Order: sequence, then structure tokens, then C-alpha cells
Amino acid sequence: MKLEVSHALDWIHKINEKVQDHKDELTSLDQAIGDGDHGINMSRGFQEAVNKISGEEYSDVSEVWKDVATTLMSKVGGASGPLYGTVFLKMSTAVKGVENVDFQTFSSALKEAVAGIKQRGKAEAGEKTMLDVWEPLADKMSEVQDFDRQLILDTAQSTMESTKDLVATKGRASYLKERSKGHIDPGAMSSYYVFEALADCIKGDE
Amino acid sequence: MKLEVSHALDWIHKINEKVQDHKDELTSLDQAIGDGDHGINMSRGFQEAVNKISGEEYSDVSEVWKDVATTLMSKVGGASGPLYGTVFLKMSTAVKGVENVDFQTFSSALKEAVAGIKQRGKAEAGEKTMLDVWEPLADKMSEVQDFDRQLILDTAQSTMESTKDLVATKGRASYLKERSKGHIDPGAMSSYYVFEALADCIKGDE
Amino acid sequence: MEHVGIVLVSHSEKAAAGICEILQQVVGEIPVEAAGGLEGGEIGTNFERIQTAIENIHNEKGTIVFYDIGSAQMNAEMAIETLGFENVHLASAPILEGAYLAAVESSVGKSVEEIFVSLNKEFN
Amino acid sequence: MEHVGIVLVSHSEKAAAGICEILQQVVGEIPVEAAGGLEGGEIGTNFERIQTAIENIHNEKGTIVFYDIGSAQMNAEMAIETLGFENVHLASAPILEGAYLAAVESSVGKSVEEIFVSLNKEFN
Ligand SMILES: Nc1ncnc2c1ncn2[C@@H]1O[C@H](COP(=O)(O)OP(=O)(O)O)[C@@H](O)[C@H]1O
Ligand SMILES: Nc1ncnc2c1ncn2[C@@H]1O[C@H](COP(=O)(O)OP(=O)(O)O)[C@@H](O)[C@H]1O
Ligand SMILES: [Mg+2]
Ligand SMILES: [Mg+2]
Ligand SMILES: [Mg+2]
Ligand SMILES: [Mg+2]
Repeated sequence: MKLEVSHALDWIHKINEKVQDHKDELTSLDQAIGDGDHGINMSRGFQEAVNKISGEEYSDVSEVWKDVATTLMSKVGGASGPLYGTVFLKMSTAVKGVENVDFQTFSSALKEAVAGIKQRGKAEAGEKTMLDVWEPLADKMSEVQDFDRQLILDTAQSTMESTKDLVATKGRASYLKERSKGHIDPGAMSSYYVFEALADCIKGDE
Repeated sequence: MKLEVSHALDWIHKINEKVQDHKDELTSLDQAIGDGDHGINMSRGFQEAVNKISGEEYSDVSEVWKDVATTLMSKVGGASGPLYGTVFLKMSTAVKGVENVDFQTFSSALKEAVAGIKQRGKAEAGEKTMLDVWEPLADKMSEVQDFDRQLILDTAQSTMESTKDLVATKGRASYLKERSKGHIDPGAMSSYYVFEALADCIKGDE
Repeated sequence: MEHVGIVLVSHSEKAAAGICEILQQVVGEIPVEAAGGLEGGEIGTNFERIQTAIENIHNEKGTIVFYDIGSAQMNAEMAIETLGFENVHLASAPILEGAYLAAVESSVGKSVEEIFVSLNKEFN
Repeated sequence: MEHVGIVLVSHSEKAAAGICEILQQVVGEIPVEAAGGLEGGEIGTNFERIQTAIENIHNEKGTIVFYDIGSAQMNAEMAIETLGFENVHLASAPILEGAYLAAVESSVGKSVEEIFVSLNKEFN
């Protein structure tokens, strides 16, 4: 399938719905190992992103993601702001000028997003961050030929859950060291919703 | 001569007069190598000290200095607050219970004050601070048998002036390193006025 | 459970209050007190404010006092000595970053000694 | 004479403003800008505020950006990269103590490089 502007817009709307619905869950995960604002940060950021894209006309996917990126950067307020901002900025750049954003293009855009998280967060896999969802997911996508709803859902879920047993070494949770074990990383959880939303978007097209 | 309560009160009044008269001078010395508040700090502190002692009845010198000490500590606001506070607190303790504060007692109280500055400021001689006036002055006093107005004035003046060529290694001026050379230390200058005031107090009694 | 208290001695009332609000957002319930500035919002440190802050939050778990620059250290030392409480300690770590680390550790029930080990590891 | 500018990126608007007022008291005339908190006084760091602060004070002598914790660093890096000005640098020293040292040195005309030498000596 091909990723249209309508998909890109729908994805952000769906992420926003999920983030609003799970605001308290994200906040309580962040209360356990962070500063308890991830729900607030994400709900503010994606609400603003939706507001932004709702007022514009788009002719390509790249422009949608660019607006989302700059909105998240300036409105989120926590670490997840520059990180999700970078994700959408890198994806925007990766698909810039591409007329048909096919699965291959999308999949390599995801790889760019992962590189962006690593660079911006100075993070590596296994540090109990959102990267622990994004990296395996991008890897899995590069192994297949087209969008696979179930693969996206399964990978996002298992990687998100696997952050539970990790010890945080990045971000605020790293101050807790061993005590960060036993809790899912809030950024991994919100990343799960990002991919769940993606799976929802492509549902009708499969 | 003997140091009476009236001398002790008079000393603080005279210090206050000098500090008020030279407020701008102290401030501009501190502007050159510090943060420009020494005049304000000293004038506020000694005005409050005068207010405090003016409302009390004293039967011994120790009590006067104790009230001055606690007032300076809480009202000055800069490094000179705890330092001058310590000076008067140590002198207060040194003369506590002593009925006749003779020159010997006063002179050893000065030594205690110097020890207090060193301990509180973690300072040594030669670091371009008020200690560079207090230490040689206390040393000189311990070599003579009675108050000697001219000796006090001369020692205070020459030691104060000698701070001009020193490089600061304590307090805010230390950030300027070599550039602190060529300016008299503000705390040395205010210390000069403290001793000038002392000389004035004992003038009539010589 | 009691928690190690944290006192913030800054030359600026606003800076102390601001650092305090950062710690409170992260850790919520632990005892943190700001002792910043002089009366009237002027720049400086006030011995009495420091004493009051320590008195307000000190408990059996102990208290760690952070300070910013210059005279803040001397005034904080004087306040600690004058109060004569047990288990009140001055930390020479950066005021914001050090207090942040200490607040997180205090919130999970660490002792004064454990917090100092972490502070020394991080900042010395 | 132009002076190296200093930008303070803190999670708290109050903390950034407070540190700013400490620096201004000491050094008076040098360019210092606070970029603290989110709109409405909430805790966080705001990319746009950081950009605006850098834009406001940047000059030929250069600018040093200090940040407090976590996301402040990422947002500051993004702001610097996005603006693409020359001679804007992020310092990893403690925000209050580092900016204080930098302000004193900037006030006596030191360059960005000289200030970084001092920061590294003092804090690394
Ligand atoms: N350096 C980093 N690299 C990658 N991800 C990070 C980093 N720091 C934080 N995160 C992610 O951000 C999430 C926290 O986001 P949020 O609570 O919104 O910001 P903050 O930590 O500033 O309060 C963490 O759960 C983690 O997934
Ligand atoms: N550590 C120290 N030991 C001894 N004297 C000091 C010390 N720090 C500062 N001083 C003295 O205090 C004076 C500055 O006082 P003031 O300007 O009132 O305080 P601040 O430096 O906090 O603004 C200096 O000129 C110096 O004489
Ligand atoms: Mg958070
Ligand atoms: Mg946060
Ligand atoms: Mg001063
Ligand atoms: Mg001062």
C-alpha cells in the first residue's frame, strides 16, 4: 500500500486519541520511575499537533510530519518533546520530495527516526527508553515487504513490555538505577500507542 | 585603659557613621573586583546594629558584641555578614564574664576574631581579604602594652593599602584572578574604617 | 516513612524557589525548603532564613543543605552550627543538579550517608 | 566592546530568572537571557523560548548556553542546531555555578574559548 496525506493526518489524530485516553496511565508510569508528567506532556503535545494540522491544507506527507515535529518540539516540554519531535522531523526529511510514499520509503524513514532518537538522546538499545520500542520495530519493518498490521502490533507490544525488566540508564529514571526495574518505561508505552495508532490507520487498506 | 560598655557602644556608632559616609567608595571597590554590594551590605548591617543596640541596656561589653554579631549575621547578606558576625561573636565570647576588659583582654579577643575569620572564610593571609588587615593588626596589638591610637591607624592603613597588589584567591574577586590586582579589597577597606573608628573611640581616653 | 530533608540556600529568592519547584515536581512528597535572597527580594543570603528553613524540615532522617556561591556557604555553615541539630550536613555539590539527585534518592528512602556517596560519585 | 552572551535553560521559569538576576547583580552589563519553564509557569523546557533567548543576545563574541537537567539539554541542542548561528555552544557545567563563572569572565572580555577552558578546569 501507499501512504497518503490522509493516512498521515489520520495517524496523528489516532495517536492523539490514544494519548488522551491513556493520559493517566502514562502519568502513573512516569510517576513510578520519572517525574510524573509524561501523560501531561504527550496529551498537550499531540493535542497541539492535531490543532495545528487541522488548520492546514497539505499536499504531501512530508509537510504534515514537519508541522507535527515543530509542534511537538515546542509544546511537549519534557524529554519526549525533542525526541518525538526528532522522530517526525527525520521522517519528514526522509520522505521529502517523494511523490509516492510506499512501504519501502516509510520503512527507511523509520530507520532515520531511530537514528534521530539515538543521536538526540545519546541513547542505545537496552537503556529502558522509547528507543527499545522504536529500534526493534524499525528493524522488523525492514525485513518485510509491506505493512503488516499484526506484526506492528505484536512487535510494539512485546518490546514495550520488555522494558519492564530493564534498568534505566538514560533520562530521569536513571537516577533510580536498580529501582527502575519492574516498571514499563513511559516513553516505551507511549511509543506503543504510536504504533497501535499506525496499525489502526492502515487497517482499512490491507 | 579599660574598655567600658560606653566604648563598645561608641565603637559601633562610629563604625556605622564611617560606613554610611563611605558607602559609595566601598561599593565602587566591590564593583571593580566583586559584585558591587559591599557598601550596601555594610551600611545596611551596621545601621541595623546601631538600631539594635540603641534599644537595649547593657551591663557588659560581651552582650553588646553579641547583639552586634547576630544582627550583622542576619542583616548584611553578603560574605561580610558571616565574617564580621564571626568577628564580633568571637570577641564577645572572649570577653564573656570578664569584668574589666583591659587592653590585654581586648588584644586576645582580637586574636580570637582573626581565628574566626580564618575558620569561617577558610582564608589565609595574602589572599586579598579583610584578613589581610585583621591579622597583622591583631599581631601588632599583641606586641604592645596598651591602646596606641597611632599604631592602630598606621597598621590599618598600610595593611589595607597592601591588599592592592595582591591577587584574590577567596570570595568573588577570586574569579578575576590576575585582574583583581591593582584594586584595594573592599573588605580590607571596610576593616580599615572599623579600626579607624576604634582609634577615634579611644582618642579621648589616651 | 520519613525522608531526608533538603534545604536550598541561594543568593536569589527566585532561584531557590524555582529549584524547589523542580524538585517538588519530580519527587512530590519529600521535605524541601527554599532559603533564598534577602528581605525585599534583594540578592544575598540570610542567616535567619536558613535557620528557619532547616528548623521547618529537619527530621530524624537528617537534612542536607545545598548552597550556591560565596557567602551562601558561610551563612549556611553558621546556621547549621548555631542550631546545633544532629545530622544536618552541608553539601558542596552544584545546587540545582546536586539537590535534584538528592531529592530523587531521598524520595526512595535513602539515608544521608547514601546520598552523600552518590553526590561524591557524581560531582567530585 | 561586545561580550559573550549567556543563555540559561532551566525547567523552571523562576529558577532561570533567579539565576539570571544573580549574574546581573555581579556583572551588570553582559548579555544574559533566561529561557525557563513552559507557558503558564509549568515545569519543562520550551524549544521556542530557547531559540528566542539565543536570538535576543547572540552577537559576534558568541553565546554559551547552560541547561539544567534531562530534556533541557536535548531542547537546547535542537534550538542551537535549528538556528544554525555560528559560535553558539552548549556547556555541560552546573547551570548556576557554571553560568556565574562564565558571566564573570565574559564581563572582563574573555572569549568563548577562554571561558570553556575555565569551565573545564573548574567542573570537569
Ligand atoms: N536520553 C533519552 N534517550 C531516549 N529516550 C529518552 C531519553 N530521555 C528520556 N527518554 C524517554 O522519554 C520518556 C520520558 O518523557 P517525559 O516524561 O515526557 O519527559 P521528562 O523525562 O523530561 O519528564 C522516558 O520514558 C524515555 O522513554
Ligand atoms: N572566604 C573569605 N575569607 C575572608 N574574607 C572574605 C572571604 N570572602 C569574602 N571576604 C571578604 O568579604 C568582602 C566582600 O564582602 P561583600 O561584598 O559584603 O560580600 P559578597 O562578596 O558576598 O558580595 C571581600 O572584599 C573580602 O574582604
Ligand atoms: Mg517525565
Ligand atoms: Mg518532565
Ligand atoms: Mg560584594
Ligand atoms: Mg554580594
